[in-house]
Amino acid sequence: MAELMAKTPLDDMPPRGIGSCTLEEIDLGALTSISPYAGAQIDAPFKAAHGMAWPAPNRATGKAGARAIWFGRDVSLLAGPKPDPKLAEYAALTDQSDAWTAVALSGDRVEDVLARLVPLDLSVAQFKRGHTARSQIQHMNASVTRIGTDRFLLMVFRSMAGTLLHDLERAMASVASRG
Amino acid sequence: MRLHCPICGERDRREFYYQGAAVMLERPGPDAGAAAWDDYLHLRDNTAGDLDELWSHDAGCGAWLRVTRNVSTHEIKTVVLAREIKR
Amino acid sequence: MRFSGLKVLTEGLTGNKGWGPHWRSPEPKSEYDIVLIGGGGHGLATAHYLAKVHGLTNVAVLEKGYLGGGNVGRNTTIVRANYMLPGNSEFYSHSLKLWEGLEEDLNYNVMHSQRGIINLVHSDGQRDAFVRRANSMCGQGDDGAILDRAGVEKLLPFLDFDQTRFPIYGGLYHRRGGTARHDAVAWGFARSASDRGVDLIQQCEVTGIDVVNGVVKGVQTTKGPIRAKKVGMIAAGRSSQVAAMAGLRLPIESHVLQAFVTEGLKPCLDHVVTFGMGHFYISQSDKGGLVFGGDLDMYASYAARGNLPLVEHVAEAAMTLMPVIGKAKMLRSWGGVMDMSPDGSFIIDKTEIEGLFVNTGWCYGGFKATPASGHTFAHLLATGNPHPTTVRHRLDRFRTGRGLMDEEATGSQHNLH
Amino acid sequence: MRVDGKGLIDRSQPVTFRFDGTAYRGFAGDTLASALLANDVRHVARSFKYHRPRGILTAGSEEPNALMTIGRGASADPNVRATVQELFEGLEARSQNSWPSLGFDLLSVNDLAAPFLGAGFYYKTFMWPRVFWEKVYEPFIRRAAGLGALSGEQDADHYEKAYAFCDVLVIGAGPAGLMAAWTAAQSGVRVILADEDSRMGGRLNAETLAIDGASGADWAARMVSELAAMDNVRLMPRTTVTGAHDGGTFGALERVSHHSNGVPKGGVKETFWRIVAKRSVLAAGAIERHVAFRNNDRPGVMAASAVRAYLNRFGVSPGKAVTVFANNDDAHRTAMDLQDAGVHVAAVIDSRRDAQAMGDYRLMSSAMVSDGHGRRGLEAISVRTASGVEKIATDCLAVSGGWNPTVHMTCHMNGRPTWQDDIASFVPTPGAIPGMDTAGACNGSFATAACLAEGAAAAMRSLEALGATSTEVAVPEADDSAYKIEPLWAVPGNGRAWLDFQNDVSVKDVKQAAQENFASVEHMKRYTTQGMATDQGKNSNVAALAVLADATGRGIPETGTTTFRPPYSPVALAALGAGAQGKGFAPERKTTSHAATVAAGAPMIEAGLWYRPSYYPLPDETTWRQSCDREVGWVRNTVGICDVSTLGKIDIQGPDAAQLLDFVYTNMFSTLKENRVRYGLMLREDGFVMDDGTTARLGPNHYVMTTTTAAAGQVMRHLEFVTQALRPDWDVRIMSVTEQWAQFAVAGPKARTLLNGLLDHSIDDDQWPFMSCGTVGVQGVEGRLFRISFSGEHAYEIAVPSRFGDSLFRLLVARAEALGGGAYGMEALNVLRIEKGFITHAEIDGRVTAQDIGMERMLSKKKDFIGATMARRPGLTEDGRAQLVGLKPAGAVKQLTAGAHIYSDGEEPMHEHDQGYVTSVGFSPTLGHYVGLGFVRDGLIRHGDVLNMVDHVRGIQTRVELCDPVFFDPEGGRTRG
Repeated sequence: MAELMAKTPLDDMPPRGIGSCTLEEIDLGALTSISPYAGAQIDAPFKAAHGMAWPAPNRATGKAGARAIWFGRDVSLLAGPKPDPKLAEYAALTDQSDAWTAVALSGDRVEDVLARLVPLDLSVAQFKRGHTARSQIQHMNASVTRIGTDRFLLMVFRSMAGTLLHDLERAMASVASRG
Repeated sequence: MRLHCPICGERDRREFYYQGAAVMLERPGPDAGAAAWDDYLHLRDNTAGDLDELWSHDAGCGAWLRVTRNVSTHEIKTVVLAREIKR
Repeated sequence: MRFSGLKVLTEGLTGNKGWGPHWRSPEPKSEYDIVLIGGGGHGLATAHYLAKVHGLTNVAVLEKGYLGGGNVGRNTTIVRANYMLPGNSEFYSHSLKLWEGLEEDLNYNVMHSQRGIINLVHSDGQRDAFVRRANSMCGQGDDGAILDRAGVEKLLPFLDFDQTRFPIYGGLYHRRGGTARHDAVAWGFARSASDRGVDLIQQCEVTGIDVVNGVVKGVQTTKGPIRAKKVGMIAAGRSSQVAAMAGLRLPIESHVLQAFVTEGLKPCLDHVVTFGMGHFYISQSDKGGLVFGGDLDMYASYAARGNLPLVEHVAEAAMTLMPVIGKAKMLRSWGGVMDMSPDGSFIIDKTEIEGLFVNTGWCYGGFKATPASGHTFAHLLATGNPHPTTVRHRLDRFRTGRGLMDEEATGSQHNLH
Repeated sequence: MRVDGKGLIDRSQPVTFRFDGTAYRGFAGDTLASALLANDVRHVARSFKYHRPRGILTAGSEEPNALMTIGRGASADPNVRATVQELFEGLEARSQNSWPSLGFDLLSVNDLAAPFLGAGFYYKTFMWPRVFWEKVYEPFIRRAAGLGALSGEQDADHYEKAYAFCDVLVIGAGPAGLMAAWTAAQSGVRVILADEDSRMGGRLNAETLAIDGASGADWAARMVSELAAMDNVRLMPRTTVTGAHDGGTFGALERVSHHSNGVPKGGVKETFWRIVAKRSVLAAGAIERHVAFRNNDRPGVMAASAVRAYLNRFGVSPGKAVTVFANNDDAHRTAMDLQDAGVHVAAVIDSRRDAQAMGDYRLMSSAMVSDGHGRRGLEAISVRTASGVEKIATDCLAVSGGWNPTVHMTCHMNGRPTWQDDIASFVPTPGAIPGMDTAGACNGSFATAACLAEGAAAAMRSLEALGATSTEVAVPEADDSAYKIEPLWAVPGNGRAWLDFQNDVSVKDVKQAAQENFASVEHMKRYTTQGMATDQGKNSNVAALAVLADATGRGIPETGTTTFRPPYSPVALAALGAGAQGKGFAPERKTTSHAATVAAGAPMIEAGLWYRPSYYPLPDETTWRQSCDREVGWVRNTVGICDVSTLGKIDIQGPDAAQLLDFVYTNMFSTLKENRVRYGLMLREDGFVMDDGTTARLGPNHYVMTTTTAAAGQVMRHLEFVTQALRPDWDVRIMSVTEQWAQFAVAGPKARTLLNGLLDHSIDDDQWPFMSCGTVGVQGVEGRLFRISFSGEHAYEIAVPSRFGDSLFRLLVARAEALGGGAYGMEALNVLRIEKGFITHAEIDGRVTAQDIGMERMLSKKKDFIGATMARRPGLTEDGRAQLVGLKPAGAVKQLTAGAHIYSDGEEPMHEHDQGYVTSVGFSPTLGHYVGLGFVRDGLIRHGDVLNMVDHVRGIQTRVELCDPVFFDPEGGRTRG
């Protein structure tokens, strides 16, 4: 019998370029929300297990392939490796690998594109590489992380992948038209 | 309107959900009596000045907040995490 | 002075010099049988019916600003009787009937226009709920009809039936619903009450309510103390402050509701249309402006002004439902302060203080209630008993749970109604 | 007419355009208004009420008269002010509010009937007979009213919204604004400078004043280019800041492509900005006011400052023999500039006794214009002096009643402006908008030197407040002449002297309002409609206030002010609502089976933001009922597959997880064994039912809760509230996993057969009894299996990570089809659950109690829980409440309808006999008749009663029997078997 076939939220959409910006679906690997229990000191065990710092609020640590992204009040998202099971002693671990649409938006006018959708000051002086925020993209709750000088990681619920694509493409086209 | 979330920083009102007066933090016991429960759920001072109220940073970190805000000027005085109040 | 077309003609021919004041501006007397705190639409209507129905004219209406300066002067002018639940159903039916005779009653053209209201339906579940509501209306003797999509298309062909985010399955059509000229309602009641002998006192703020041994004795005002046998609190937007002067706490939270009007346009919308999924409703005034609004800003406020997220949300609802109005330009926005009650329905009742009565909690539905609110409050003030259409609208219903009328079914959170 | 050697237009770039079908020529840099004036087109519009001919009054966004429709078809844009519309090649403009033509307008008859149509006339008539209001009077009024018309087509242009952030927002780029922006920018803080005009500089572009020896326009251009070169400065021309809101948030409308013919692909017409600024400087200038006199609205009567603007900026003289009427020195510049440009100035009429001529023109002091002559264009004026009335031929009268500071934005947060006697106008009240400083003319300081100095000073205050290092900047040399004014609001005399041009409000109307005791300014405004036109009284409110003050014997400040509300100038709904047209209003949520379901031809319906299939039609089926009946049959007889991923799923972990569940559910969950599922009922704190669902215990401290689709968000927020606000001492963590799992119901007698062979290990009743759950392997993928049923059949819900959802759904459906079943949709799901008496939010609609739905026994008496106390209120527990019942047709008509009401048998189906209502119905193919659920007064003890069901709106009436809500398999053997 046929095995179950995996499908990404945007169905392996090839990268799309509009104007000077490019939008690509990215595979972050396993996603695990890690929510430390009351009084748990997770910093050291997390660092020991995954080789990166437990992120402070509004910050992301690690690099491509293995990141820890602050993801809300008392919760961070481990993206890449599966979590060390020992961390369950310190925190509630929940598999979120399939719950999110993740895209990277890059290009020299990426801030202009996001200014059309995100109610945050994302200028590089205010929102540097390694900064992350829980906020909105248009009407969707979202996670926004700067992962490069002109590159952002954007995440919304998996079921909203189509709307994310629609909203981003529209903003990209509008910025491109301004020349 | 912009609220200063103690976790996320200053954010637009559109990221927040509004619940009402912060009396909702003081849940009476099951036998507190009809008057206490009426006070808790229904009756409000509803003053036109500073009001303690509950907001949730729904589209942000998810924290419930107690906000002290002047309801005539909309000036926000303080914002604290709701969970810090009962601890 | 009786108003008529002939009077307009004769005055026009003689230089319009004969028009007298619409109402007197008396100084307050030291004592009245009844003092009403609040000269808004409901207070003025109460005064009119006290005088007309009950023959009580030793009455004063005390207004801290100008007559009709509260929510009756800042609303979206919709008049309807399309409620579902017992209590509200009877009351709003009663109110609509009063509207239908109001111009003759007041000798004042309030431009009540029964252009029809259509509540759009976007799902099967919503249709079932609207059918239940329409059947309540019919059972009450009012009109209510369910339209299918084609029926809506016939009346409102300019809606976006193909692309809109929440497709239009049909609608609840209330033919006798419509609009009225809001300011004229206040002025018409004021003129009638004043003509019948009620003293309307503007720029007179009540600063205290005198209560002795649980009995009301009168009020303190910026124009001096006034004794009264009965006092009616009918000051929407300031209800809690007024009640606090008598040591009462009300089950009310004050919230801001914004409304908007566009520049004048040639007629393009005959009906009142409401779009539940988007919290949006719209009509076109006789001057040509599109008058529309949405939900509360959702936070407590006495500021009578709102913020952009709600403005944008309302405009977004307009654009998904009827992009045909995209180039209509918003001219003005304003905000009213709403007395939000825990079940979304109003309160007309005695208080625990003898002689002190309360009329509050209209949420954002007070305009259409204006005549019946005045009529039933006058009945209560005059007779001591609730009018048959307001027996459920008790002040203590939240404590007892008896007779709750939660039309929005959102429970005790004030701002969700 | 065009004047040689003047203006900032580009005469090398001629532009052709059309107005009312006639072709004209202008130049790049013209506005539509300046180009029309250059072509001597004076009559451009009709007024709102009396349809009087009107010309261009101003040169700015405050224009009340020259409103036009620009463009054609779906792009036709009504009520555009010709004074701000930049000219472009091929522009098409049409006049409005006239029929059949601008020149000959039938409704101008209204003007003749004016004695009968004064202030508030309609409140006094049109009352008889009553039906005539809707049928006759009102339609006529509506047709006569209104200005432009919408195209009637769906808007095809793109609009957008965006956010911007800065330290200092400077509103207005005249001398004060430029100086403020420049000063602030020197310190390195982030500055946004926004101006509604396409060319920054404000009045400097319209005047001949010098700054540091250079022309004002040149100085402005130099400042703009210097600012443009700075990284920390963002210039936003063509951008009107429309409103000041809480927290330093401003709305601003950028007209991105109104000035060009054709928008680039993907491009936008307008952008509505939300600008967040730590500080702001309002430098919005001032608006010149008119003077009321008889026929002061003739085309050719203009604001004196507008005449200068047309001359100096556009190289146009609006007349060949211009007269000036003023009460202040400033207006005399008009005469001087015109003379310098070689235009004949017929006279300057100044109402002041001590007026001095500033040049070589005829000055008539202590004089007033008392009438304007020439219906469709000014031909002459009457001037009243001490020696009598003199008629002077003129085709353009430039009027100045003084200047009103543009205080509007300082009123947006309930601030009221302050009267300042020496300028006879209102100025901003300091602190009216938190964080805002005001500078220049909007502050009542009209001299250029003062504007520059105040701009710099306001910026310095902003920098100080920001804690930024500031450097003193040199304020350039500029004109510092005094503004000498003696108030003149209305010239005494007979005839109609206009205040609000667009709404046709005259001095008489205001006086009549006062006479009728509409003495409060708000009453006067509402009674006369003064100030309620599209200019919101920018041109006329102060004068109207002065007339009212005079009529009521009060001073102006005592009479009051009116409230200025956002937006400062009108904003298209398409801009405010940008992005929402079509599907953009709310996100679309699609499950993993969406593609396969749509491919199968299933109509999709909205469930909140989600899409779910209504039914899956087969080729030979023509009605939804056929499909629904078949799908129900599949589940009852073989096996059906349904995507249930939209239900909320919440992961709950931690030492206090059980405690939390016991607190939010009415029944116990701490006693639930691992790998078992329990149905739970959740109340709101007011004692009414909030939601229901099943919760599974996956481990000692680990549960997964299921909510209904509708209440998923509400329940999640509720749990966060309980854990953060009420019981922060509990150690429990909550996480939504709705999106992580694709979950499908597999229901029917062959459900287990279907699963065995699909699962890595087969299952049986012993290991997997009813209400069990656990981890399973699904084709090598770790999934979850729950033996629960919403159909009353032997059923499971199987969940896999969402990436496999599409694949698993196709696999399940294929296997079901092989067994004689298949996928089923919401219609069948609904019938199946009604047959079993299972409730949804159609029943638990927010107004019902646990008792009402027969679940009183689920209210644990052993613990406190949310809603426990208020559920015991007498009104929630007393007899007489409507309670859940099953409904069966018992009369000749066999159909039940949802939403119908139930009345006492044998009584009129009217309100007083109302017994209840029907919430859900379906045709049960299993039972061969309609089944329904509903609520009937004391229904729990009335099974067997026969009542009357009436659906007034659908015209259906039938007798119904009340019964137990469980119609099918009441013992539940099929579920467990």
